[in-house]
Amino acid sequence: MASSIRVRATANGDITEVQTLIQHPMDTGLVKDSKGELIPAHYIQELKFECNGKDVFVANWGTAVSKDPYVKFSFKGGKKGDDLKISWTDNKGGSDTITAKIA
Amino acid sequence: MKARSAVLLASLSAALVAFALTSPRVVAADKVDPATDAKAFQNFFFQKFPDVKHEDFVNGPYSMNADMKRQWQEKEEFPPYEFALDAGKEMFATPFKNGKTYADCFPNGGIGIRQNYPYFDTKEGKVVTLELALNRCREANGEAPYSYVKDEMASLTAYMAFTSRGKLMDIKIPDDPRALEAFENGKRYFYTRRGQLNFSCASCHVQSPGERIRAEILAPALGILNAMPIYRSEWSGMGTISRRFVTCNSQTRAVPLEPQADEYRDVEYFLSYVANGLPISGPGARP
Amino acid sequence: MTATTGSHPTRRLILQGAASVALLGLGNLPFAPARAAANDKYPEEAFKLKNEADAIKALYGRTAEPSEKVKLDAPEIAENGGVVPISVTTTLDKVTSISFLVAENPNALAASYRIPDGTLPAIANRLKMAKTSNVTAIVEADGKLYSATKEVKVTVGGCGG
Amino acid sequence: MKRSLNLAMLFALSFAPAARAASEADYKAAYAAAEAASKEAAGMRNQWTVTVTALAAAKKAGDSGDFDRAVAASKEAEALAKASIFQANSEKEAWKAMEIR
Repeated sequence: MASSIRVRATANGDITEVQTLIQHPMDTGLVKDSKGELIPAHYIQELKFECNGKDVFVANWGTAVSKDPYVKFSFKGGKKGDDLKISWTDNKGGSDTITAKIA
Repeated sequence: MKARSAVLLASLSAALVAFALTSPRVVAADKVDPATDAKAFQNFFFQKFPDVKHEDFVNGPYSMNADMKRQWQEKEEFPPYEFALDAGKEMFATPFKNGKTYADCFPNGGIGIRQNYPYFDTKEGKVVTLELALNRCREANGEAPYSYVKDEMASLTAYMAFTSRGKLMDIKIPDDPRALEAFENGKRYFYTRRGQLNFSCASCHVQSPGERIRAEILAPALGILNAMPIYRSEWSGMGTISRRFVTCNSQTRAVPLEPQADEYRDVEYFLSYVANGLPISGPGARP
Repeated sequence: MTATTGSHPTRRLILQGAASVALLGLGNLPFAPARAAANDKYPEEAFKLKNEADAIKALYGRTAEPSEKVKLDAPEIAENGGVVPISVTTTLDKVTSISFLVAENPNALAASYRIPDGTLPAIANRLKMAKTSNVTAIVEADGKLYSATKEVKVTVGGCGG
Repeated sequence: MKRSLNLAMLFALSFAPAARAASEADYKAAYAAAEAASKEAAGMRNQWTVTVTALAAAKKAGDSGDFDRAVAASKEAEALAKASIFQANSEKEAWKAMEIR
């Protein structure tokens, strides 16, 4: 199965811009399905970005983050070809991780 | 009860006749002339929205409202249909059990051809849409057809649309009376009021594009299918042309026809033909 | 989740102790710097709180003051409550944390980000909004809290079924 | 918009309050009439969703023996079906008025 994480990391000069889109339902636990039962909460709680062995960004998410969540940020200290490790864990213990190259 | 409704119907039809007489264009030229219709259709929108660039019409509501356009451009940086696109690309390349793939069913291997769909099949004497052709390809290769309103069909059409992005819509109407009839039938469907709300497609997409229907901005009818299939935030999922037609019907409280019914195929033929010359921008993201 | 609490029982107890002290409203006591930066553990409590002010207090232990230096970008009318593009940038320096709150949501705190040094204080994300509400961005810079707020209108679309 | 006002007036006027308690026979007759009209509307491929729900409500009420409500719902379904038939017929020509030329 292709990874649930799509990432675009582009470095220009010392600043690397990172965009990520993650395939995840991000269910709030407040929505009913067609049969009228509550769909249990199922959402990513923590999303971590590491580059050159250092955390460059940590996201703590609640149930108000959109389905197939997206986040964009930039950081200094990365350069073309560096590895960017991205990993997330959700409230059901699910997780995924990939390592992308900075373009 | 009987007498009262008879009187009522009589008064109503009288009002209707009066209305028909007063409307200026009561005499309809019976000869079907798609080229003139398309020119008139496009000019209507170009004049109604002079400062909207012609190719922008394919961006639907975002061509009508700056605040919405900004939200759209932010989404387009990393669009929500990205997953459907990747899935579609993978499915397109995955061979059927008999070893063939979709590429064997389509001209040019199915790449960059979306702008020629739907086309009129002179053998069958009917309009064939991209979604129909995909399912026929599956059935011809011993595979079960996909639902017209679910994700698999949306992913496939998303990928095929993506390979045609920027190409201009190029729908042909052969010199065949049945093709002209299909075009006319599509046009009739487009302008016919239906459902308890008594709306036609034109009530919203011709009379009031750019205006709001509750939170949503109405898209202009010109180029409205160029961005298909679309990821709709409202559905938080992909929508094929079939799904859009079916949901639009039920919103006006009309019972939808079965997906890929003749009327739907014809109205898609009409809407695509009058958008000839405008770029394909699918897959699209919409509210 | 459970694995981490198992291995650091003492740390968890301290946190619970600190949290309960905060909730007792002894806010005016200068808090130990340990609470200054949003710690690296998932702020479970803050995400459970309904009210915005409580969530900010639970997360940072103090209140924020509005500042021109925090630029919050959010639509006037959300095209759809499920996908509202919201972003923030700031000219403040030594930023250590940024959070987004939607006052009228069932739980006010939507997202909270830790900004290690070297990371620019600018974030774009897409949030869900239950209904028309004030959206607030909180920036923690050099131990102090700054905020910016904007109202975003949200309604249902379509012409009804 | 004037046209849809006429239509709304038509279907609003056609509710007939049942005077005495309806019997099963009344329900059967009313339901049959409603069903026929609904089939005709469907045959013209111009059925309304509200007709279908009213018909279902009539059947449910009828099955549970509440014939008053069943007859009222059948009447409503019939009126809605008739309105959709009228709409389909009038639109055969009326659509041209809105056509862009």
